[in-house]
Amino acid sequence: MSGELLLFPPSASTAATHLDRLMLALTLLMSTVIIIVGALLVVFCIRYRRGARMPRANAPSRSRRIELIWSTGPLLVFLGIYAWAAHDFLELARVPADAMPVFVVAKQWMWKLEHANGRREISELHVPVGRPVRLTMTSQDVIHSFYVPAFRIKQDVVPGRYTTLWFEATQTGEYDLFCAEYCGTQHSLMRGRIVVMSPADFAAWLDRGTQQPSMAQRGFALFRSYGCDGCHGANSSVHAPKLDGVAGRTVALADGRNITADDTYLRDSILLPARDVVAGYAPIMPSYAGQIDEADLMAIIRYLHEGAAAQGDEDEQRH
Amino acid sequence: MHRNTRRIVLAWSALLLLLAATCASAWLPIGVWNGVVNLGIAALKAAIVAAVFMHLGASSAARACVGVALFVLLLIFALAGSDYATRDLHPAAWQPPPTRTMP
Amino acid sequence: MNAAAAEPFDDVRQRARADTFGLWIFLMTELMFFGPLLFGYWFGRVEYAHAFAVASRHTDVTLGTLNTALLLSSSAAMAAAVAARVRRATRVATGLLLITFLLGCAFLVVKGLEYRSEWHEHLFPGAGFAFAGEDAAAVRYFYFLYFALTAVHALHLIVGMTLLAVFAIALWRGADEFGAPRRIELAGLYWHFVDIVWIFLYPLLYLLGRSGA
Amino acid sequence: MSNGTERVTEADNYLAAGTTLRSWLTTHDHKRIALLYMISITAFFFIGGAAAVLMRFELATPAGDLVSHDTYNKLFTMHGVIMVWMFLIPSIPAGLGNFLMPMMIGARDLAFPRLNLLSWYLYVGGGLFTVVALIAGGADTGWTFYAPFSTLFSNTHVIFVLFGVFVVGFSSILTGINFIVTVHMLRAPGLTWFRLPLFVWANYATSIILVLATPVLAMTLLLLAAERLLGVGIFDPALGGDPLLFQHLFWFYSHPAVYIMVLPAMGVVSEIVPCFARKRVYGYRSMAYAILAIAIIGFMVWGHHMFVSGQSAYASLLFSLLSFLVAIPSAIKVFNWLATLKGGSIEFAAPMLYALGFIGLFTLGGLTGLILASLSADVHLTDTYFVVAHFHYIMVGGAVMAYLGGVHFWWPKIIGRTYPEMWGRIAALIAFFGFNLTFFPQFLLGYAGMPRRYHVYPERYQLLHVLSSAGASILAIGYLLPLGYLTWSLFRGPRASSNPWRATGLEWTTSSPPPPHNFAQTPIVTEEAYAYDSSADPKESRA
Repeated sequence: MSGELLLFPPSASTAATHLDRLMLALTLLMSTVIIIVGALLVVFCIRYRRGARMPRANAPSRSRRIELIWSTGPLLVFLGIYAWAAHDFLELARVPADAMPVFVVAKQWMWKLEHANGRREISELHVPVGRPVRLTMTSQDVIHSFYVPAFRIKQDVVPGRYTTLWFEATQTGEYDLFCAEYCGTQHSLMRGRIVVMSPADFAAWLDRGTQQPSMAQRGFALFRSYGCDGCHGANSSVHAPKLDGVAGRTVALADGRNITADDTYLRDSILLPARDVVAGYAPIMPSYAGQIDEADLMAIIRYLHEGAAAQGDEDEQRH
Repeated sequence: MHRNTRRIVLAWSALLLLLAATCASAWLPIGVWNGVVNLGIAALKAAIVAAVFMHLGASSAARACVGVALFVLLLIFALAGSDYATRDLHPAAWQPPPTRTMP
Repeated sequence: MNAAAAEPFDDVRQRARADTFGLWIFLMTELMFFGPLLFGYWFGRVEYAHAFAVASRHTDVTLGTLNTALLLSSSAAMAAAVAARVRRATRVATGLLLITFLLGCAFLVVKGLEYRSEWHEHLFPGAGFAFAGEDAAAVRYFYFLYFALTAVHALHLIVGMTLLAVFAIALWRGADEFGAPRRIELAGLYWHFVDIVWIFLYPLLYLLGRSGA
Repeated sequence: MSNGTERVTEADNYLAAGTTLRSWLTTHDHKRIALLYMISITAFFFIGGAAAVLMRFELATPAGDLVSHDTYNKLFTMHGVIMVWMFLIPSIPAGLGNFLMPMMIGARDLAFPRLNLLSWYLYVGGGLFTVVALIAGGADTGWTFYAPFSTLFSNTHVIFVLFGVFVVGFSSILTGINFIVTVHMLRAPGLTWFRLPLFVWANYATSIILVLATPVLAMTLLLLAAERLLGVGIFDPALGGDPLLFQHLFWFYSHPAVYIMVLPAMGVVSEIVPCFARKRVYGYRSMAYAILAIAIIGFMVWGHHMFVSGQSAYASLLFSLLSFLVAIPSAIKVFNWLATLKGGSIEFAAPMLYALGFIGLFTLGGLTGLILASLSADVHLTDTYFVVAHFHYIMVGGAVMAYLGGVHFWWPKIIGRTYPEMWGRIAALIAFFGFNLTFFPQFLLGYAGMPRRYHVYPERYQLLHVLSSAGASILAIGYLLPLGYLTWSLFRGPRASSNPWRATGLEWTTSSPPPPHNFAQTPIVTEEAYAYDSSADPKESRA
């Protein structure tokens, strides 16, 4: 990005067009109010300065009608702004179903991103234009914040849970990625780039990456290397819940509750197996807390989502 | 027995009775109602202590004080509670990074 | 013109009402001071309902109930002491202050016993925390709150007890001015507040999950 | 009300009532304690200001060439902690408030004089402890101390800074208790609630916030220190806690804290504007109710600091709506100040310039606050320089302007000497211009996406940063000038009469500087506050 004076960041996502419309309206509204208040201030100061011959006899010191108007008036305007902004915000909160998943792990002062097919990037993200992208993010140490000014989106990345963020790029090009939540010494260097490409270029780029197994396949490899298949494998003798197709299924727990096995529950069960034990099984699973890296954890969970398909399939798995 | 002392002894015995009641009620398998009963009795005991021992009834300024403080205290539970009640993602277990940098 | 405090109040009765009102405001700041801990407890109870029930079954309910009885009785004794002092029955008031002080000591002794047994069971949430049952992290969260709430309460109790001791000794030595009725009343208000805090801590920390629900 | 203009003899004047250091350090006189506060507040202001100037010089260039990353992080933490807790919160309540509250209600002193002295010692002790910790090693967590960075990953003196702020918090609590009891119990005969000056209303509402919000901060900082020292706590995700729990508890204090900073400033402006417009304040009763409404609704809006922090969408909707509601009373106050000007006979003395500056800048600050309260706009603008500009417009444009206006307005009463009027007006204009040049470019920076707390930034933001840094040096001059001529006025300023501005209010009915017990005999109040009459043409010139 050249260094010219930049007043308005590029508007390169669906969210950006909505936000710019709201900001234009808000800026106009606020500047009219500040101009009116400023003008009244100046006019009153000049007309009613000491020594100016003006009628000052019975200036009223209260009037219920005027005071009612200038309190209910702003209230109605505020509710209008609130509704408009809340509508846009809820759109940001609802992730479209067909969004392309990208997994983000924030670490002190860098971003580690991984595409579904296993392609990994450090502090750079290549995305196709015109397609919604869903980021599932977690942090390995402190709170960071994934902020792309050009897309007008920002979401804190909190350790200990997944936070999601989605955007749909509308313009190809390179845009800045900032960390917006203070995260330590080199917080201001935790920056990156979002490269928006045409779908064809993106598909080519996705393949040209170094040939490595898809994320699910890597997850299956880890599933074996950590000994999970020793108990959860198809032909294991140990009495442990079978995991094929478990992702998204409702699971009955030992204490009577039944919950849907979303990413968080799967991650919980790996790190804290004794918390939500499945009905009919003893809490004998060892905890893997502190041994599996966040990115590997996501790979295993990805494998649990794609299940058998990833086991046999050797060739490139394109998403 | 001085009139005042009689009120204090009466209040004292009521407090001990309520203590026995709340303790006994804890073992009744009434599920979530246990919490409600326990806190209800605790509130009743607190009211007795405040009214009889602290003469809260006497000064309206003190009552206003307690009212405002309880209202503001409940604000934490109500509004921050609304966040936790409607937050969809449960906090996933967080594992410290393999190399933990303690200061 | 020395630096003596300019007495802003005209009469002593107004001075007493101001002190009482000021102390009530201070008690409300103490109430807000416990706020974050109570909200941490509420958060834990909602997020880890099952683990909280399991953990609280490990607290010693008999000692807890005994402590509550001790503190309620000390509150009654304090109220009687204040009434006696207002009636100018100084001997009786000193005695009752002493009884309140001793009941406070008993509370601390029982609390100490509890802490010691929990320490041996490795329930202190420091590095040495070991809990056999399931979901140790949430149980450890409960025990942090248990120790934090009871420790902050015990601290306030100790402050109250020193106040009582000072007034009891002053009255014993006949310093009627120092041990004026309105000061004893203020100490009483503070003591009753510490008792009310325990009245709420008792069910939260000891009675939760007793019924195995 | 006697309008004594006789010169004050040396004997009955609180300044001359004891000249030894011991008489100052063990005084129970609310006026002397107020002076002790104002001296220490000014010292902390210039330490925090120095940190700000250093940061602005660093930010003039995109590269981090003046100070290292670490030092920059420690600078903005120091600037934040000192300005918030050592200057903004105590400045008007403990500085001007301590001096004026008893006098405005016709009392001899605050309800608990000894408690007042204790609160000053807690303030100076905690403050010095914090400043030494910040300079001797500093903390790099920002004044917000977010977990888990402040508990697990920062290896700086976080514990010492937490302890210092913890102690200063108790000083605020004691001042709050003192003010509430004083206003309830020590009002002069005839002084009903709706005859109180609005400055008293503002400090009364501020004391309610001080008393209810500060203890929550005290416990939250205690929990943070416990988690950092003992590894136990409710914020560490590994121990089952939640980092957002800290943010909820911290902002539950810190948003009411910004109303602690701005409400007294509104009180000062509500005193200055009627006096220099020679006109009764417009809608006195709605102004008083607006002050109380801000204090109460102020407790319900803290979630707007956490819209993107992972808070649930529904809670964000609720907090955004409440944040819009809290803006209504502020809007009412601005309209009432404007209406007070209409039909007045306005004199542009230095305090009035500061007050007019406050009205303009506070309005712009409030409006940008509305933009930040709008949910989708906040997603883009939070944690950027837009937020930095917003809260500086309210804090520096509002609270500091009003504080300086108040110092100039009551200077003759406090010191008994007048300040050079021409220099006062020049300083006010320089500060107004320097302020706008410093912080208006930051709105543009924020919208362009420049994040907060960045030591190095992309080149395209440099021009706006250079403008801002230039403005900062002008603002620094604008603040150094008053230090100069007010100190001169301390020793060689002409003696002031008891009511140089011909203002109403009980504090102006006694001599300047007032006697140790304020009033020969307790005044009787018979009429409304602000009994000005703009149509009566002023005959005699000001003394």
